[in-house]
Amino acid sequence: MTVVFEQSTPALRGKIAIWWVIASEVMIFGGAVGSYIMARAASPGWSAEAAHLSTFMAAINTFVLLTSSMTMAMAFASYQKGDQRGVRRFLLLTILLGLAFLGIKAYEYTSHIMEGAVPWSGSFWSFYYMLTGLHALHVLAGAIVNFILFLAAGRGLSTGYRIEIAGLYWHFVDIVWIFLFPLLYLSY
Amino acid sequence: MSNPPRVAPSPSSVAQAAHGELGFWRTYVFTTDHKTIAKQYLSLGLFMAFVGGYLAYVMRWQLAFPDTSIPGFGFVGPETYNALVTNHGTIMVFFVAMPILLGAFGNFLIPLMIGARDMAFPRLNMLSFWILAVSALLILISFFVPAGGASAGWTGYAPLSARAEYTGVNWGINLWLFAHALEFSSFLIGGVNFLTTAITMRAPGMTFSRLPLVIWQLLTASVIFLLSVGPLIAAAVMLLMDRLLGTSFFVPEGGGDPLLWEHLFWFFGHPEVYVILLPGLGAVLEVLAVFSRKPIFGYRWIIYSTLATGVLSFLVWAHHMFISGMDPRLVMPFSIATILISVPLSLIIFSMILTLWKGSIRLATPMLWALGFIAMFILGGLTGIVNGSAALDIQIHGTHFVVAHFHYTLLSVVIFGGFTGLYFWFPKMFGRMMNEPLGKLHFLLTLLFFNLTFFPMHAVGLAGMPRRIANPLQYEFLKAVQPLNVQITISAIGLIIAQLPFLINFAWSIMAGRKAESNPWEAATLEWTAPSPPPHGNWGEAIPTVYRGPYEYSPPGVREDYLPQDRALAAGSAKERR
Amino acid sequence: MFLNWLPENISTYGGEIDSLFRLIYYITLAWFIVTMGAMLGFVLLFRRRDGQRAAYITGEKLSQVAWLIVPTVLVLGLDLWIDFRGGDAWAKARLHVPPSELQVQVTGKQFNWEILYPGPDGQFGTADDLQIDNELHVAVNKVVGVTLKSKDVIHSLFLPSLRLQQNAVPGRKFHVWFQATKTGVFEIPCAELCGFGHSGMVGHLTVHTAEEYDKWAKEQWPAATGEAIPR
Amino acid sequence: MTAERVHPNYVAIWVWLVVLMVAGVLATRLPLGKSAVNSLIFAIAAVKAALVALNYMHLRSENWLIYALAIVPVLLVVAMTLVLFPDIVFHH
Repeated sequence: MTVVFEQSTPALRGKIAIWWVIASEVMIFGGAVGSYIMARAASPGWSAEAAHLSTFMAAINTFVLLTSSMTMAMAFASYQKGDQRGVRRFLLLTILLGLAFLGIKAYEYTSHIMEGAVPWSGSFWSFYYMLTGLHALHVLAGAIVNFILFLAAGRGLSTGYRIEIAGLYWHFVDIVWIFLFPLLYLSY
Repeated sequence: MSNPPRVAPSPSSVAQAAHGELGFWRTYVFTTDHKTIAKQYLSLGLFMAFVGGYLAYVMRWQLAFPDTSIPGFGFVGPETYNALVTNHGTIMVFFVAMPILLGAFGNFLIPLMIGARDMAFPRLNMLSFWILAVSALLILISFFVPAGGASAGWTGYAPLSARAEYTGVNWGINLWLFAHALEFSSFLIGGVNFLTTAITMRAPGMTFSRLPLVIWQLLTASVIFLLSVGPLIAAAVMLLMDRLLGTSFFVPEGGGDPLLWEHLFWFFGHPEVYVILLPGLGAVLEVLAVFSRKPIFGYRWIIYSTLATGVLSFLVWAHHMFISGMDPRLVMPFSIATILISVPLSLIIFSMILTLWKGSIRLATPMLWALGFIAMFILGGLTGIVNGSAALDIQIHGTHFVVAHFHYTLLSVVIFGGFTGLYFWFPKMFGRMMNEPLGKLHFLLTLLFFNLTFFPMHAVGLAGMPRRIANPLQYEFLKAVQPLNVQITISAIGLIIAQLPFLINFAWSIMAGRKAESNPWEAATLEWTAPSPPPHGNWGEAIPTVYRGPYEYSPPGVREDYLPQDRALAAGSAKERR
Repeated sequence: MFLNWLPENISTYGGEIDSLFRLIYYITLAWFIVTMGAMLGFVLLFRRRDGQRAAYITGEKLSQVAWLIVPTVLVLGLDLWIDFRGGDAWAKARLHVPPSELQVQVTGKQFNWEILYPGPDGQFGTADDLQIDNELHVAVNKVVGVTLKSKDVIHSLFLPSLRLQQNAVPGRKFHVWFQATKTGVFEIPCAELCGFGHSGMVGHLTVHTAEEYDKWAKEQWPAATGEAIPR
Repeated sequence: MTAERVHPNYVAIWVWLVVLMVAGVLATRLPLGKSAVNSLIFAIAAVKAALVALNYMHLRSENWLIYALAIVPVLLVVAMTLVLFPDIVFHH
């Protein structure tokens, strides 16, 4: 038994807690994605619907989210170096990239809806809106957490280990998108 | 293993303990003290138990004397009956069993038994209780919206639950789904908190192999919950979209699949049974050791069995679906796995019984409840084999036999396991002793009426009476079992009345019971080293250091018949275990 | 004492299910008596007495663990026995479907069983199909193939006397079968909550003798000749 | 506990991620069969996820408990989906 963390630090507690949260989030997204895969495998003809999506937009969004993961990791690295200005700068970048992701997503939603593709227009669209919507809510939550940390850093408070915990969550949301991108946009 | 030195309390906990005066709101309502939060869970659970019990009373009356005016309710139409069935199940499982067994016991016991001053995240702990409270409120409100409460069964099978026109209930089911979402997030946060606390905040010397079994079982229950609820959360989002946006995830006309809901529901629904069961088993194990003054027989084996039960619980969910139209080739593997789950659980039962062997047994109230639990749980487990066998399930699926079975397992865990824990830890929780004669009376009446209520249900079910029908007199072939239905109803009312001695005892003891010492049962685990009731921060200057396993009762070479986990012994005076 | 509560079995594979029930009943009854006997016996034998200490038995030594392992292995053995017997019964009732001699299609809908007979030509979807709500007529000792569908929500076709139950799921089609060995009229409750009319959603199965069945069929399809009774 | 950690080169990882992303998009243009393309793009996604988890989430330097928390739910979800396949996908 190596997991004997008697009288542990708050950093360790936070890290273990967020990993438990991620584990249960994997089950949530796993259930949703599993249902999607099964529904899609059960009935053919979804590729035609999926072709209405813009791979270009989604690729840009993927790029945005991947970059935001890097800036988040760098914010943590700055914290480790004791570079408070770096923490603020990279956190701000991460938040802006997250918002950019949501903006592009909102633009995509609008254009689908203009074309008449709404959540109840068929199984593919139901799953599309459900999966991306669930993910977008997670991005929003992560951006809010990052914003709170940014405000704390702005007032000269130490963001401390919390930045690592927020980062773990942010990277997890990124990983979810890494799978949603091919699942919804690329595969046929 | 070397014993680490005593560790000074962390600054934050000292600061907390020093906050003598927090004011009414911070002390009793928005508190971060794990013990007060445990009491909040307990009160919520007890309150909801009476709501659920009232629903059960109305249902039973309707089944015994169909379409008569029910005292205290009035006439029950078929729509109302469906709402009663649905909410009775939902309330009893999610708002009684989980808050009491996981919420109250987990919050109270985990920090006290591992030697921590509070949970790892006290404010999150408060949040998870208040989310649950809002969720319970939503369920209560859902009865009073137009068209009444949710009426698609506690399992909410789609498409009945997916379109308002099938039930005629619109906001009742929406609120019911929202309540579930909140309930799940509450226990997700709670489970993360439990696990983090137990992994990172154990007292010096408290290794995993010295943890009390109830902690092992609470933790296993939390893991099972965290890993099983996700797919159902996803499914609930989809069902809500089906209802609110008109999508067709589970509606076949739009390309959806009703069986998918059943699978995702039971992928959570079955592990949930073990989420409720394990804490109850744990409380009983603690009590058995204390009142027979013996170590638990085969401590390690119980841990292995608990973990095996946890793993197996993920492999059996489709036994709820043998006749649902699932692939018949999948049926036998699930049936075999289901029956195999009896192996680790019987090992635990054998260990419980062997713990009594050559003990020095004192039949105090908690011990009576523990023994009652073993008896009832054996019965429920054995009828589970009948249900788990796929071929027999063809006949008894969806009948009152199943109802009898899960009341013998789940309700016996809540009643017998819950009262075992409550009577046992009451002195620690409230600092006073409960009245013994009243407790024994409560036990005897409950045992009697519990069996008079649920035992005949097996027979009614074998005769073929389906669950969830509102009026058995509409069926010729059920005329023969109607006298049994009447008997069950009268006994069920008796079971509810049998809780009166408890209510009196509970209220009276909290206010005027005999003051409890810190260790009234002479138990060896850490919670009994704190004062009764423990103050904010649990221990005074320093937290205890642990030197041995939790069940050192009647060890040779010691004058008393127990050796607390935190008592340091001079080298050589008695052997130390592990 | 439970065995008498099962309704009289009138199906060919029902006997298998009933004997499986008896097997499990006796095994579990024996376990219940043994474990409860041990528990109550120990409680009586080892009550607290003054000046007597409990024995310090941790149950960790191999000789002690045997007391846990041996009964558990016994449980495992009995489990497997039940599993194998259960597998046979399941296979007989569900997997090995004999060719049907009579065909019907049962469709559940809120809150009726729509029963569709293929008519003299034995084919569904032809002009001589006949639909009767809630009345299922079959001949004794004939293998009846039932195609089960649902129009709206999940229903469950339950025939307690025939040891037959199967959910009807919208969007899917299931095939079940039975062979009744006795004549009579039996109720068909719906066993899955299906809405406010769930209670009282009940059909009737009439098992005729061969002659009576022919007579019934003639009344339904007067144009058909005697040889073309639905097969 | 966190101070002495030598962290990986975050920018290099990012470059890899972007390259893999472009590769994934281009893979759909390859003249291959449907299942070959699908396997390819999901393999690329898995590599990307592993890169993020191992480097940005520092899974590389974690102990077994965190590893288990990352892996067990994934296995569980995959197993659940596979068990459901006969029922949801292959039924007729």
